[in-house]
Amino acid sequence: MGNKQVIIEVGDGAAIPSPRDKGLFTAWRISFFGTLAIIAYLLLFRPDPYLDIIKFLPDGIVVTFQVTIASISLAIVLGLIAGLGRISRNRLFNLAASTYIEIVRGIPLLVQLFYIYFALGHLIRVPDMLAAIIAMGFCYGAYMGEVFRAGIKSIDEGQTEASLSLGFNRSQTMRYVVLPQAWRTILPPVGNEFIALLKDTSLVSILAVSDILRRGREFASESFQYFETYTMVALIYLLITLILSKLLSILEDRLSHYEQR
Amino acid sequence: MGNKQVIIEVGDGAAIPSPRDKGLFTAWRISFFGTLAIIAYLLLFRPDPYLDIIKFLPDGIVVTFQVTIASISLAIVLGLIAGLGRISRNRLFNLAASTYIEIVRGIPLLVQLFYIYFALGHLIRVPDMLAAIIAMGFCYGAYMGEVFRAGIKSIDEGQTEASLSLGFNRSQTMRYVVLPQAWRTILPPVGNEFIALLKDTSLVSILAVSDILRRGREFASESFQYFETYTMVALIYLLITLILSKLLSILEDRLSHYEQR
Amino acid sequence: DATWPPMEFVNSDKQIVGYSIDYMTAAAKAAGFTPVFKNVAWDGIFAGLATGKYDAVCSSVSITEKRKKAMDFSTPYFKVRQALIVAKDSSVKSLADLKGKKVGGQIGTTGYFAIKAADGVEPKSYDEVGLAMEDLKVGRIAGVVCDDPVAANYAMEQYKDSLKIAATIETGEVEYYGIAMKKGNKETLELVNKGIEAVSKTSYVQELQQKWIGQ
Amino acid sequence: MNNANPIISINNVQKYFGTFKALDDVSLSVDAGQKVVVLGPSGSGKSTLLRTINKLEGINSGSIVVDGQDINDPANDINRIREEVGMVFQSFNLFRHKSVLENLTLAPIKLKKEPKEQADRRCLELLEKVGMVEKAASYPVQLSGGQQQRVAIARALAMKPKIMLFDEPTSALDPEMIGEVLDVMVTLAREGMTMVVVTHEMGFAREVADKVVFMDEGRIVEIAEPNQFFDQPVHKRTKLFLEQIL
Amino acid sequence: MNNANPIISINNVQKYFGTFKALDDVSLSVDAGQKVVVLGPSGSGKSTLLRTINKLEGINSGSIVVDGQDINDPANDINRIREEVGMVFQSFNLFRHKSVLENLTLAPIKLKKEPKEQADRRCLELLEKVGMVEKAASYPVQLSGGQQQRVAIARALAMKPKIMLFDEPTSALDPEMIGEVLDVMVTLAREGMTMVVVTHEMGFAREVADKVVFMDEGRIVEIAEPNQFFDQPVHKRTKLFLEQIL
Ligand SMILES: Nc1ncnc2c1ncn2[C@@H]1O[C@H](COP(=O)(O)OP(=O)(O)OP(=O)(O)O)[C@@H](O)[C@H]1O
Ligand SMILES: Nc1ncnc2c1ncn2[C@@H]1O[C@H](COP(=O)(O)OP(=O)(O)OP(=O)(O)O)[C@@H](O)[C@H]1O
Ligand SMILES: [Mg+2]
Ligand SMILES: [Mg+2]
Repeated sequence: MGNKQVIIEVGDGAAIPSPRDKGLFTAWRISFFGTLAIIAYLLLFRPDPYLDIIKFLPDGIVVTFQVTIASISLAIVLGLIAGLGRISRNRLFNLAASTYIEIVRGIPLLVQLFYIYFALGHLIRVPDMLAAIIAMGFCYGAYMGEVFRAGIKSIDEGQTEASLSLGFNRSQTMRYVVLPQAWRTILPPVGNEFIALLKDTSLVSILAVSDILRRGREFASESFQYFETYTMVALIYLLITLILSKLLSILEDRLSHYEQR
Repeated sequence: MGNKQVIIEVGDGAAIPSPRDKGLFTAWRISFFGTLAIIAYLLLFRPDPYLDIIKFLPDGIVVTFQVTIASISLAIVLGLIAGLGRISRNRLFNLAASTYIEIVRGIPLLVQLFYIYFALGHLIRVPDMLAAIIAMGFCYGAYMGEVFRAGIKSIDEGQTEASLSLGFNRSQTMRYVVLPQAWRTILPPVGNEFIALLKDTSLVSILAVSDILRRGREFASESFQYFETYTMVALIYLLITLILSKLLSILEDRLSHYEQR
Repeated sequence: DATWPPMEFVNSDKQIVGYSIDYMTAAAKAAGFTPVFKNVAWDGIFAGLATGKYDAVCSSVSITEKRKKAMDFSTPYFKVRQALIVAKDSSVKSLADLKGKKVGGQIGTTGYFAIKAADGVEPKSYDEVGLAMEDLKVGRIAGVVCDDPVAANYAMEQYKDSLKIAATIETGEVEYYGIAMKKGNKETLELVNKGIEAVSKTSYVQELQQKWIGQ
Repeated sequence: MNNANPIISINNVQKYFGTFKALDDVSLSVDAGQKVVVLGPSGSGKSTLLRTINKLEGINSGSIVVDGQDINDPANDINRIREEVGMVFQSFNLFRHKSVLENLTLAPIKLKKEPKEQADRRCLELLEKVGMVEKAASYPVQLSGGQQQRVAIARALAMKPKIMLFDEPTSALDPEMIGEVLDVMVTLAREGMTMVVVTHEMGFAREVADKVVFMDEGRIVEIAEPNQFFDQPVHKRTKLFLEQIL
Repeated sequence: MNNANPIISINNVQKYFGTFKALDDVSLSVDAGQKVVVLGPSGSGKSTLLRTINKLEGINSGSIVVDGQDINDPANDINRIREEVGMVFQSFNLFRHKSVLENLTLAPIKLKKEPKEQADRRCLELLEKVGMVEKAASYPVQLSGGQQQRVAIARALAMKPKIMLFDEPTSALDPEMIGEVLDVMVTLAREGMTMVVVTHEMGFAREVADKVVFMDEGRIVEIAEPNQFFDQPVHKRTKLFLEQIL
């Protein structure tokens, strides 16, 4: 009996409820309806201060989504480049991509945020939010690079060989054969990274970008209702990530049906 | 040709250099020796302000490690319980564990830190560092739970059946047969989580715990040398995580040799 | 950094308001420019100034020798002292009574520097003064040092049941708030100084005192 | 059949996997010392039947009494019953993190509180018996399939069971290793162990079995002595099976 | 051998994988229209030889000239040469994200800039030829192995290659599907296509091959006409192989 090699890696995204889990009391349902119920209770029976708090937050939610979507777009572009670099036969490109990933993953996101935010300020004058987006995108690009690499690697070598033997060159092969197949494998972890990034955008609150958390902190610093404010902030985040993770799991389910055609 | 299901999950730890990568210019070496060289250069040729900065940081490094080690210990205990819960046949225990994981993973770590830190303060009086440790441990316990679950699941069902058929009950089976085998699978991702947690301890700086980042921020806020300070802080983190990830990869290599006996 | 009530903070309509804001607005009117207020985290507020993210910092910045080296200041517009806040039931009378205890302040403020300067007190820096007050209230720290109007706001209003001002701290010199500008930014400096000069001569200062500080 | 004092008595057992009926009204009794060989096509329920005997699978109706105890009665401690019933799996299932000797001694030491020295001594004798004593300090990965299976048999014997269940013990082995495992099983049979064996080794069945049980689609189709079973099978399904396999 | 104007000419090729010599001084020439069948035990280098012909594997020394062009000369565009050389794999390798028809038309449309309608029409004819026209809109996962392989052959033909390489095209198929694929290959051979085929189908070799190449341990041991090869093999190694396989 040979030695089995098992590799566990745990994603940073919200736990993705299995769509096959048909039980009435799934953890997702408990969490989701529990969250909804608590929010409803607080708003109905303790409108002061919770109604004030929740009125304070909406534009923070918008900012959070703006930063998330812009950052993930940048991260996907950088990630594709880094991922292609990591599997490239060009030694220099490969090393550059690997080093980028190694360095970015070796430094705490918060430190990188501070660094890019302030260092970037020395070089060019960019608005705060753009600086935050560049910083987040730069960091997540490295993680995304690993996702792309794994996705591309998951496509059977035979596909590449068949494509090459028809006369496609390597980049045409990547474009017409490998990437179109890889995206199905890549989509779920990209979705996970999206959720993880959404959560990590809470860090930009430290750079005074008015996201959900910043809004909450502003409210708390004026009203001194730290406990109540953070309760609401946590519930809002939880609600958003639960909804997103559900959407993601539905999407994955669709995809796997599509595969099984 | 059945449909192949490929799952990609990307860990949050630092990129682990492959021990099999024997080339002279690996990304790890470039990053590591590059980091060392830059630190040396800055200290030797620009002692003002870098020497002052680095003198300011050591007790922050100690705090970072203290928080990391204490948090990971707590996280391992919670993770073991959560992981066992997730595979338990006891429906209640299972749901409780799943819900804990779902909720913790759905809320940004920073928000949880704020929440646990301040909410806990309302209930019991615990020192700040302990509060930070509890918060970090509580959050990472959820991630660790998934690691334990995957590790336990990776052990062949036949091992359990053999153990049961000898007369061991389920918990003896877990203790004598499954867990001793699972730890080898679990160790690498736990190592990864350790590195990820070390990086995430930078968040506790926001709770006014004097870790590396906090020390750096204090220095910068007095000297106004933001750029220089964050450069040094980033380099120190990078150095630490690079060393840790190297140690981890050596450990993994040992383990796999051990497996192949 | 609008977390410094009553000087500057975000009200429930998400507006940045406070004494400094009103003062600056009036000064700007007098000098003929329109200020745009931007909320920036204190920790890094001077970095943003240095890199030109904004032209001036109007955020209860005390004028200190060290800061003067890094940036230019307008004429002072407000006189402050540092106040020590402690729990209501505490018998502490001065910072010296807090030897061996933790005392908190906002990172990079003169209050925090005062704590660091005090003998035998363990300084603890917070991102926002409000967080320090919270920790004081739950007993994680023994005192907080900050500007006296802010201290008054907390001890008299928000936490009047649990906190009190124990003492004002003599830091040796009188402390004044000034508007900070990037070094060498003469144009803005003159403009701001012109405005402050104009306002300081009017009774509007008393009005503001009444409106925001109540004394 | 002599049902005077059976050590295993299976009565009208039904077993479902979801809606799929894996065992359909199965009854069988085995006397102490008897050797029963279970035959049947793939998916006929042989493994399932064997696994219900030590409750690795529960049942939906009927009863199974082992050594006088109804194993599905919650009042009876299933773990103590399992100590009486050794089981050998197709895939060996040796504990990968333990040496060969430790594989044998683990259960006696932990469950029967047998002193370590005594357990070691006794288990070395068992290893001697299956011809594996030189490999006592080896780890499972270092052994061939045949060697692993012999250790697995010894491990089950270390708990001094009254009954041994074998689920296709030689199916995962290369042909040259099947003999060494069957030899051990024949020896064990000679010593009077009660054995229920699922196997495709017809030679073993003929040589060792007291009775042969033929299953198909979850039912027991035919129970007979080996000579009769192989030479004058009664049922059509049995004949078909024997034609295919021989 | 007639080497007057070979379309493939392999000269003294050496190929290493690390320190392992996979091809050892291999020389072979194939004339236009010839059908060459390559035989040999597992690991003898048959696939490697085939793959060097369209440079899916590079070589360490020697030369390979295909249709007048040295394929290892950087001055020659390997992608244009590959268009001339169709390849069929053991594992089919159809593009999983494309329908059957799209599998065929992708390369002509993208590489030869053939108008889509024309490509569709032409490729439907090819599908007709391999008996797969009703499945034009299906996806590879919906097809049996034999059907996939017939599509794979049609896909290679869609580029109008001068040479077709087959690497064990029937080895991954269930027995009942082997025939349908071999039929297509025989038809293709009848039409005069130049073919190099690695296969274990001796019937096909006898029926279709102009010459049979026997390889062992990276070397070409014997080249002969099929009748002579099968009935009067010269080399000891060849005889041994034929004994084992027939
Ligand atoms: N855990 C399970 N869940 C669902 N179905 C099962 C399970 N175990 C067995 N089955 C089904 O029950 C039937 C009987 O299985 P069993 O393993 O007992 O057959 P068997 O006679 O041992 O076959 P084989 O010779 O292949 O081992 C099969 O159809 C099988 O698919
Ligand atoms: N990519 C590779 N790296 C290293 N060794 C290889 C590689 N490809 C093939 N080999 C080795 O080269 C030798 C020849 O392999 P090849 O696939 O050409 O054999 P074959 O004759 O096609 O065998 P089979 O009938 O099993 O397909 C084998 O020993 C094989 O292990
Ligand atoms: Mg079975
Ligand atoms: Mg081959």
